[in-house]
Amino acid sequence: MEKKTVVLGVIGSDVHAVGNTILDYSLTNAGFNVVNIGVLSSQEDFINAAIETNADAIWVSSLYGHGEIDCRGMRENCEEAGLKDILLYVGGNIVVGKQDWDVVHKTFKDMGFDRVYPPGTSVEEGINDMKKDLGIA
Amino acid sequence: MEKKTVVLGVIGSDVHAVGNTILDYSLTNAGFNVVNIGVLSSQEDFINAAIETNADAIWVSSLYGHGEIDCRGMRENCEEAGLKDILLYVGGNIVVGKQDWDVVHKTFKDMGFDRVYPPGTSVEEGINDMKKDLGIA
Amino acid sequence: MELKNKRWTEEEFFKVREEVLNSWPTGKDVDLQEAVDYLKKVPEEKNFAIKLKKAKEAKVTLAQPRAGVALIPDHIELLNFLDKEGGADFLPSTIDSYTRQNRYEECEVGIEESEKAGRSLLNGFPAVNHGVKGCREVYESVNLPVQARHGTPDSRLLAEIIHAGGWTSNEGGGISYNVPYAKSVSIEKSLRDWQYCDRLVGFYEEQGITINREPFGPLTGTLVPPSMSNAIGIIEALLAAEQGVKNITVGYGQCGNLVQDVAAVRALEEQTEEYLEHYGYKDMVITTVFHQWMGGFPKDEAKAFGVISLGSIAAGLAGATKVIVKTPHEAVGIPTKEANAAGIRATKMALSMLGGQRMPDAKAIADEKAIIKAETKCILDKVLELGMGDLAIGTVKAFEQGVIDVPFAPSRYNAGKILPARDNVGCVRYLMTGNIPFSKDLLDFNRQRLEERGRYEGREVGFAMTVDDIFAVGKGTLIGRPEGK
Amino acid sequence: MELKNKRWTEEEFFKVREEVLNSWPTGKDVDLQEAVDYLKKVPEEKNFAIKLKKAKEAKVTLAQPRAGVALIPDHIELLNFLDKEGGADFLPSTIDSYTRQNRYEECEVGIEESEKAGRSLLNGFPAVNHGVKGCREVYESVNLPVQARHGTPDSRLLAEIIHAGGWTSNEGGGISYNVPYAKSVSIEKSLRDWQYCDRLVGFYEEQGITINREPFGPLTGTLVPPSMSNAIGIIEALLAAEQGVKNITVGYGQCGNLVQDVAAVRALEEQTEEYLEHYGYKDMVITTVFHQWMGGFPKDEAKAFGVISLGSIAAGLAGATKVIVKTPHEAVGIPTKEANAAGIRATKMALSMLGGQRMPDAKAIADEKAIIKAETKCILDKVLELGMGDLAIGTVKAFEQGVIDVPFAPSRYNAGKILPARDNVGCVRYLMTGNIPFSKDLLDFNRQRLEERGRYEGREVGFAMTVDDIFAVGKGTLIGRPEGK
Ligand code: B12
Ligand code: B12
Repeated sequence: MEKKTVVLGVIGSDVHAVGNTILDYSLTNAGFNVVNIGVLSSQEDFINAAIETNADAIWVSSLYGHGEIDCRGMRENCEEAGLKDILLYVGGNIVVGKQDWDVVHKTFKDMGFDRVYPPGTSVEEGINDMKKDLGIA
Repeated sequence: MEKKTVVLGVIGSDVHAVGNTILDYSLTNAGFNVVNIGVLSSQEDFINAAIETNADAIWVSSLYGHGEIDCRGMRENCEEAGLKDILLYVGGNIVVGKQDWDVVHKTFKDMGFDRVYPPGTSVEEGINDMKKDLGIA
Repeated sequence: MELKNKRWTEEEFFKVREEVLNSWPTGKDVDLQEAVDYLKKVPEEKNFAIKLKKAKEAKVTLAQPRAGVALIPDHIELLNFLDKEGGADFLPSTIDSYTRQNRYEECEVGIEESEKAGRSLLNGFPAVNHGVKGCREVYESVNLPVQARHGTPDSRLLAEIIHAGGWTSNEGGGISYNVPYAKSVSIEKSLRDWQYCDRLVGFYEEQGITINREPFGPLTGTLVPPSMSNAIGIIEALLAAEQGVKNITVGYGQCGNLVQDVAAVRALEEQTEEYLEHYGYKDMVITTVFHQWMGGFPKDEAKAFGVISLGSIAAGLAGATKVIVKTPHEAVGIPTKEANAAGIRATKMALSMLGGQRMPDAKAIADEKAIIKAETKCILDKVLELGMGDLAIGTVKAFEQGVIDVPFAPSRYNAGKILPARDNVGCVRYLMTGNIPFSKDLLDFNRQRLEERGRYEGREVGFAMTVDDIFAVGKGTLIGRPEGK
Repeated sequence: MELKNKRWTEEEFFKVREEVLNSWPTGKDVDLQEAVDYLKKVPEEKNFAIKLKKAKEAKVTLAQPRAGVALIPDHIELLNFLDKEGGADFLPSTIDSYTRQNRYEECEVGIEESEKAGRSLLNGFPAVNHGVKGCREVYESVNLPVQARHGTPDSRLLAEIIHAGGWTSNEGGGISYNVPYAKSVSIEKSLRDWQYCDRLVGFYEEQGITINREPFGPLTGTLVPPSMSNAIGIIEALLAAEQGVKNITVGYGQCGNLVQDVAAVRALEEQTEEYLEHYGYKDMVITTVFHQWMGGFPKDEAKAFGVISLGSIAAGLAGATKVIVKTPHEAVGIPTKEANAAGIRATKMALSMLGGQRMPDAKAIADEKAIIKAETKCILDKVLELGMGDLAIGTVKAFEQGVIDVPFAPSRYNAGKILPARDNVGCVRYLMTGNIPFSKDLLDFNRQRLEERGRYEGREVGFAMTVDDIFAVGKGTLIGRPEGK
């Protein structure tokens, strides 16, 4: 079976690099082709990388609290750029502060993210979900 | 002016002696005649001491959590023994656990205590109240 | 029967035993032979004594909460919560205050009222009233070793019931569960009653069942100078060993100065082992327990967490085998199970982040340890002299003469002549020395240290310091300074 | 203008300054002479630099939270809450992440949206957008000294605005606010931009106004070996001193092993003073700041309190002048003001119960301090060699060659060749040594320590250890051991 490709990065003015390093390491170990665009990445950076590498999924990390602003319109922008139905995941500390998770989850679902993860999610959980969603579980 | 007399003690099977030592010291310093019956004192002990010394007030301490059981009927027992309208104060950690103070306060008021104090009340507060209640403020 | 530090004969023991078991209906259900069989089936990981021994070997510090409620199902739920949600290593069963005074009728009332009210009106688990069956139900429903923690001058029936109930540790001792917990029980009586409890454990040891005993180190929890509590702990360990106890955990209540705390725990462990060895007690397993701050707590829960964590760290740095955990509700009332579990989690986090580190060797620690050992030795020497070699008799006389003297104790058998206060760095020292048999050097040392504080604070050394120190931690500092200092 | 470690001339400074002030409309409101007059009226107790100096003299450890929200009134409320309900000794104003990247347009959006939403959508206070007037409003509405805390590679406009706004301290530096906080800003540029910030402070010093500067010690907050962060702190202190800064607080992020933490803070303070002295900088006031654990936190609040308290105690025992406080919400998100205040209260309780105690002198501390100093010296010697005596030039080259190398830094100007891991007692050591210019002895020492751990855990020394260590504290332990170890 062909390796699936995941674009990985940290969105917005966010510089939290540690989780990104770990995700890269773990996704690679799990057999994915990882395109890591690193920290301080714009929606455009994600989308361009996904187009260039014909990616199957985009993993957006947002740690620093501005996730809500930074992720807005990402699904629409993907569609516009021709990335039809690409898997969009988001995780980290995606909003400012300790908020009701159900509300946060819904907000990001409504934005068009396929999976939305709370703080401290283990990498394995995301990987298992993605295997399911890509039909390779 | 004549010295007012306070009977002081810790009710029930309660052995917490430190607060009692401090109350004795502070009430004495504040000019009261203190009759300290100490820890492990029954309602009877309090009442007998009050009768013998013709006391103006009784300060009941309860720290260990059984205050609700130990104090029950104390007002009636005072009245029966002829201690009409003696000032009855209670303080310490008078119920089991961290409970809603309004409810606790009401319970002890309903039992006939004139003043009911929450954990960590300063001695000064009790003394000031008593001076007021005895009209010597 | 005359009090002596001598192992009871079978005859003596069984004669008293009959009386004990007849003192309340549930006593009749204790069948010693059946209990031995039952206890033989306790697996190693649920035996308190064995788990402590292993912890000592592995050089880890384990955590134990305090907890107890009136009714069996609630008590079981509480204990399992503290295991699962708190991560407790040992389970307690804190016994209610009526049981501690042997007022079992009042326990019945408490149990009934608790059933009616749907919440515990007792401040602990009335183990005697629940009997062997109730205690076994508790033991069988949990996954960790269980200990009775109380404050009972006459704990003979309680000891019979809990051990037969599968609880493999009992806290207390003839001094430590009398003087802080009773007003009018003679030392002679409580020593004798605790010889009974120890003899019972000795009996089990002879049947191949090891049970832990733990003298209550903190006493009144209020500014007890380390040498005083250490001397008492060593006496209780020696008395227990004489009755055949093999597995003993000596205890210490945090005073607050880290150097003093570490030195005190080390002195306690070393001197206990030295004295046991000197008196020829063999195959003893001595462990230590460190009690997080036992005096008045701050009401604020965040501050309480600070106090709890500092205590955990002191315990870890001292290398104590076990730490007894306080909760963020301490100043207010018996904690909810959630608050209790939170206290354990904060404790275990601090300990595991400390990762087994000990306080590095330092001259300051060695010096303080030398002082504590010297003071302790003065007390013990005098006790033995008074008893003309007999420790039990000596202890009774030592109390009469104020040679042993516990500050703020309610007991009328305690002289109450000594007063403690903190020195300028927060170590607890002897302010009024009463009849403490210290060498002149040691008396001078204590005085000098307090005078240093007096100079710094610009006031006389005296009782006002003690009063300020009593309130200090509750108000957020270690030392009770006058305002502006 | 060429980068050199040399005090900027007036001409150089004012030329750049014009450009800086024109980069965003609020820049125009900064009037340097008026600002000097304004700052002259700051009372001593609201001057950051003076309060730090006094704390050092009094040998106390003061506490400072992090906090910042988008809107002025909310920010003021927050700060006053942390003062009154938390007991903070210093106030922060954490700057939002758009400002840090000089993206002031996005800040405008964030401010507007926050106004609409009724809650802060920015992760900090956008000081540039609020301008001198906004900053003064904050300063005038609080009772404590205020500092800007951020992570801005180019903080020139921010520095102009906050100092003119009455804030008497600025955190950051050309390395410490670049490498952990940026991807593509060259070291050369950030060093130069921070020379500007330092020169500005130097200018104020010349007018008789003392302002504190604080290099950001923890860097990426993730297993940074002490000698690496100490070397960077010392470089930034020297660069600042050259520009005329007099009051500097060098910082360190808790690694977790108490001996290493205490040794690191002491080494940092001593070596900073030694180097400043050696290069002839006079009348310097050097203080230290200890950051409570900067890596991933446990989600559970009780455990977080354990981590917070351990950090406070380490800070106190090390004798740091200031401690930066985490909160029980750390793992989840920016804390509520209540959670923030709770973190401060736990911190201050632990500190005040420690009562000014220091870690007693011990060989273990001295040994670790010697190692840290030797490693630090190797790095600094090489930096100076590369710069042929010029520290700024040397620093740029040192990054190019991986002589200075910060683990997990996002910057592409950072070699990223070194990897840290904990040794068997939890000290952070160099696992992959990249191009670090250590003597063979020091390289061997690091290797041996890690191999000791490898043997204990029965696995190869390698990146798996680093990964496990990154998760360890979040999961409740210091060292990331394989299961069952
Ligand atoms: C020290 C202590 C002990 C020592 C007591 C030594 C002794 N003989 O004195 C020891 C270790 C022996 C002990 C034992 C027990 N304790 Co205790 N103990 C404490 C502790 C930590 C401090 C008490 C103290 O000395 N405070 C300092 C003095 C100066 O303050 P104070 O006692 O509160 O008194 C002041 C005020 O309350 C007020 N006040 C008191 N009475 C009155 C009356 C009036 C009219 C007024 C105006 C004011 C007033 O003024 C006093 C002087 O300032 C408290 C918790 C806390 N406060 O932090 C628990 C606490 C009181 N203990 C408690 C319990 C449950 C016990 C035990 C049952 C169980 C156990 N833990 O082993 C046993 C009880 C034994 C018995 N039969 O009574 C609980 C009570 C729970 C509840 N009410 O829900 C507490 C609250 C701890 C807890 N949260 O669980 N304890
Ligand atoms: C280390 C750290 C820093 C370091 C970062 C160094 C670096 N360059 O990497 C420094 C000190 C520089 C820093 C700076 C800041 N930080 Co910071 N930081 C942290 C901290 C303590 C740990 C982060 C970390 O490394 N964790 C370890 C890694 C392995 O875990 P992780 O990052 O969470 O990633 C894992 C999971 O989240 C998950 N995951 C992540 N993304 C995704 C995506 C998918 C699809 C899936 C399935 C899973 C997944 O898998 C990852 C690997 O296991 C966290 C709090 C915490 N977690 O305890 C705060 C935290 C993230 N920081 C925070 C903030 C606010 C900041 C600052 C704005 C302010 C400040 N404190 O100075 C700046 C931001 C600068 C910027 N422009 O981004 C906030 C964010 C608040 C919020 N969201 O409400 C936090 C939560 C702290 C807090 N409670 O206030 N920080």
